Amino acid sequence: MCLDLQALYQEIILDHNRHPSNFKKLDQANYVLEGYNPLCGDKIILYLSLHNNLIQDIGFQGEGCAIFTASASLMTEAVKGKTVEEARKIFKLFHDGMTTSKDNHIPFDKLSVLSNVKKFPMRVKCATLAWHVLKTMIDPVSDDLDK
Amino acid sequence: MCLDLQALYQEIILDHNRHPSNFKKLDQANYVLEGYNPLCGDKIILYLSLHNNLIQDIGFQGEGCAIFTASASLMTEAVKGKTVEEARKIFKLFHDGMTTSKDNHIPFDKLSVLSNVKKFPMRVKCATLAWHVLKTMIDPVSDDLDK
Amino acid sequence: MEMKPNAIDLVRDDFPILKTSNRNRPLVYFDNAATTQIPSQVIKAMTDYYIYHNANIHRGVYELSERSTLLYEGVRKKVQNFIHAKSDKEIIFVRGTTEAINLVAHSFVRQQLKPGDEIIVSEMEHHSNIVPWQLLCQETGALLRVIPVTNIGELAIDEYEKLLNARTKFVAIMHVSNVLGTINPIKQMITLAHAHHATILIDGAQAIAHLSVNVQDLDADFYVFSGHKMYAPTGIGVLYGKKKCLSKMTPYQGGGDMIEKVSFYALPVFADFPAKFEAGTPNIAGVVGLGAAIDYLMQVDLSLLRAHENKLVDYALSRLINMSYVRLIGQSDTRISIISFVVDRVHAHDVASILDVNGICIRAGHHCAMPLMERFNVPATARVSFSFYNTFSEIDHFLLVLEQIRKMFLCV
Amino acid sequence: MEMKPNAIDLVRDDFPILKTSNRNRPLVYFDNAATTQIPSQVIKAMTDYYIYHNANIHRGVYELSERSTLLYEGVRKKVQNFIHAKSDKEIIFVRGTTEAINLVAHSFVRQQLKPGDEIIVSEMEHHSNIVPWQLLCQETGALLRVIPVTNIGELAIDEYEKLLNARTKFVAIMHVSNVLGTINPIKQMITLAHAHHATILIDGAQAIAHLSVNVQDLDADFYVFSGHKMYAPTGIGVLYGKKKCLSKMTPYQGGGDMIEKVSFYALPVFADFPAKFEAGTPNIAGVVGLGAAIDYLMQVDLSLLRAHENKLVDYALSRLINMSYVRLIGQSDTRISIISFVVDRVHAHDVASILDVNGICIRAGHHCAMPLMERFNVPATARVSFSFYNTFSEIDHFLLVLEQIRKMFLCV
Ligand SMILES: Cc1ncc(COP(=O)(O)O)c(C=O)c1O
Ligand SMILES: Cc1ncc(COP(=O)(O)O)c(C=O)c1O
Repeated sequence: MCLDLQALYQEIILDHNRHPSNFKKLDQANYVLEGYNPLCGDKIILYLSLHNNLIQDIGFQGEGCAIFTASASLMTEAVKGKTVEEARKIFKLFHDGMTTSKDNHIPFDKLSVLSNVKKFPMRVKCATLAWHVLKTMIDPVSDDLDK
Repeated sequence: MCLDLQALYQEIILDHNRHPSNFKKLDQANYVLEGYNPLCGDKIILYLSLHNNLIQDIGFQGEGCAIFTASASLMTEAVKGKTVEEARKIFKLFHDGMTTSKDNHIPFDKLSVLSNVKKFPMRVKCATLAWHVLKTMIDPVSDDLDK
Repeated sequence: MEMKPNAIDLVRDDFPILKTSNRNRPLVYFDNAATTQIPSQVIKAMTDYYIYHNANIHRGVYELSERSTLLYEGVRKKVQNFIHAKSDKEIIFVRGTTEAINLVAHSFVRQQLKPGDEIIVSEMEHHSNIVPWQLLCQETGALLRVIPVTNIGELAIDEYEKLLNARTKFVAIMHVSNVLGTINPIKQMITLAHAHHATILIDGAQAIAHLSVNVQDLDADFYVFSGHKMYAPTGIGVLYGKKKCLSKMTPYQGGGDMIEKVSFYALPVFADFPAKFEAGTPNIAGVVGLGAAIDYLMQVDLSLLRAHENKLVDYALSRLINMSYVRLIGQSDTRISIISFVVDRVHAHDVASILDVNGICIRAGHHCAMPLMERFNVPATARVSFSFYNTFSEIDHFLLVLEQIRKMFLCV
Repeated sequence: MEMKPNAIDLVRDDFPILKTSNRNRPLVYFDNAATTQIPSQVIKAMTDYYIYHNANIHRGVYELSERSTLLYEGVRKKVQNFIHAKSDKEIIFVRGTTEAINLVAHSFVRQQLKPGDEIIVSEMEHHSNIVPWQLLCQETGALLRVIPVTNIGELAIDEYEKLLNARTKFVAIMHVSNVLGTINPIKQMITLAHAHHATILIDGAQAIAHLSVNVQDLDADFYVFSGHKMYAPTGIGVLYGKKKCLSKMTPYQGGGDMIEKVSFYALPVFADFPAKFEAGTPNIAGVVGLGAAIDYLMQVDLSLLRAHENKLVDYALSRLINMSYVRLIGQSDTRISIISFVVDRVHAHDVASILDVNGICIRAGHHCAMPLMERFNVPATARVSFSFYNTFSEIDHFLLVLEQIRKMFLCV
């Protein structure tokens, strides 16, 4: 298997695609948001059980490509049990890692596998969809145009 | 003066431009038609005094470029006193001479000077405007599309 | 008739991009339904235009502008001959299929619609042949009626017949599906529309490069297509309309060249078609490129090349049908060289990305045909679409990678 | 600052067409206001695009399409920087100025107009900035108000102030006149429009190649121009709109790429701008060419070249003013390198044809500004318009032929 391909579809991504973590509807969720990527047709519903600034539980449902599913799965693992501030920091690390043109990895253990997606710019949205839904849930207001 | 230029603005054309024949309003005209070339802004009103199939008198007014004015002037000279059938024939000789790609001249004495306009396709409409107005007056119906 | 291998090699030599690479692998271009590649003859025609003839058209009296105008208007004649229109005045240059359909919606259909009138489209249409009609229906109170698609991906013609009625004002149907590859029976559909006094537009975007089109024989009222799907550049397309339809149409965009007279004291006087619908400076080099593409297609042995395309698609289908993890979307026998499929448990985008890394360009997604995706209950499909410059060995390479994908996702 | 002769020679070398001929005489191209010529850098960028990167944009996941998409979207950033817009999302690619104005008329102004509302244009506008507003007024019952032009060819700003009132919904004004060369005081005019809560569009077709444009500094709501008047190809242009204006706009053409979701059971969900206004496959190579033209203009010494343009026009004016048989139409001092004139007793088309035979390309006619022709009571004018690649000796040649024309028509 060629190198680029190995980089994109690492075992960890294929694993999370086959058996995503926290792939469930959270009945006790107090925050629910849908996200959609019209390019791929990726769809997600993200559930948060958020109390006292703490992400006590998280779950997602949806369908999409392996990059999307693995990224959503990894994201839920990364923020579960974290405070909103911590989740914000993780989002920022992930976001910066995905958007800087430098080859640097996302400095957060398993998440680093996602930084390979950068070599495939048309797939970056697959990797970031779940994250942007999370971000909107914890930071509702942002002006896209002025970024 | 270069050859092409001599061909286009022959003395006879400059003459007719300066002193066009039949440049007058015909008060006794029984046919009057306006023509307009939006490309150049050339405008003409053509007057015919047409009785018993005979073009007894003809006149024109208008403004436009030298090619237009000379052509209108030469046209009035060519058809004045002619029957409608004869005018039709003259129109056809002129029209064929102006539209065939061959280098042949219009076989009708003075009119032949106009065949040089063919080398300047964007000016052909200047030379033909007055003629098309005449044609419409003597042959009102024609389907442009199927030509 | 056997395909001599060197005929295709010769054709491939005309397309410089086929010698380049994709992700550092030799390029295998299987996305011809999205856009076709450009032969050097067409590139040269456009470069020559910029180097020797570039000038604005129609209004200059000098030779340069005259040459530019004659080139531009000459292509109108070429298009006329290519689709067998009655007159070159029936050929209107637009940006592409999308603009052509919007133009007809705005300038022909809009003025005729009353609340309750009906427009018929099909479930397999491209968004560009759905959204303009939805917007128009919303504005006028007309209704959109939809011809369903059968399980094998054909139009249900009996349902079409039932939909046609006295309220049907317009029918808009694709000649060939960009997802299923199906060739629709448009001649029959045109006859049926006319029997109900409805006007009909054919979206020829996917047909124009693969089938011979004779608009007079078809009796199509409107026939539209894009240059970039027939070896010409993007940014240029054609709206063919019957004279009797064009002469009923209100202007589209207002501006230079579509006008005879402008004054603040009177309404504008419009030019006759085609100029009436070509406001402003058009894409002149694009038109020149379209003309060169037509010249190119006239100069190659098109029936040989089309036979080759058919063999490619037959071969690919015969192999795909035997792969248990591949499901074909669209199994009509009357088809062109487009194949849509889904791979068991693998999303189309992952399929496309893995092919991509192997140099193979295919399209994955909804192909601007979301209602059709709904119909087949898939979020997306993978699609390969062949041109005459594709080869059997490219298909073999593609099939090999498909097998790799199966292994990666299912059995690792 | 003296112009070193070789700076211009170097620039001329970039434009291959300048070495060709017109009617077998060396080409003297003085019709730059109609369309500018294309430097080889721009031609090469487009050829490279066809040879190395040609693919449809936005929807392919493979590398070729990714390259094509990045090129295309990269030009949006280049345009943003070139006109100093706040965001690249405010840049919409269209066919040209004409389409941009029609788009704004259809998608922004139309929905706001009630009978009795007013739109202000000027007497010097190009047809493309008149006809769309006339059509809109006819449809909605709004009224078109017209700023008059003074005898020297400037806008009567005091009259503009009087025209502005609470019913004024929209103002559409050209930055620079394509006939008179006059630079209008648009910054002041924008301020005045805003003081009356009117939105304003600036037609920058003739300004973009000759003046530095800063849309934020101007505070323009819309600013529109064509690529082919700034050394890029035809078929591509720009609509700049402020975010707050664009976000109020209804869709223009319906089709692929401008849509998020299509279903027969719900209304379409539109994409955000700019995609919302770019339905269908755009003119990709045209966009690439526009980007290359901007690169070109950034790379040359533009202030030197613009100073040269100004010297050319000053020189030509100083000579023409002394020719008794020449009447200048437009004598403003704030102007760019466009000069319109009429020759006593010689029709503009004859002037142009005789120049043509001598290799010199000028425009003659109404220049798509019939109301302005009426204003100055001329059927047509002759117009020369210079680019930085023109030379003093070309102007001398032109003046010599003018003298010949006088002899031919008046004294032979
Ligand atoms: C001032 C002005 N506005 C609009 C236009 C129309 O531009 P285009 O034909 O590129 O749409 C022109 C070009 O002739 C112009 O000079
Ligand atoms: C069937 C069909 N119709 C319309 C279109 C739209 O064509 P364009 O994007 O060139 O306007 C396409 C191209 O994707 C198509 O395949």
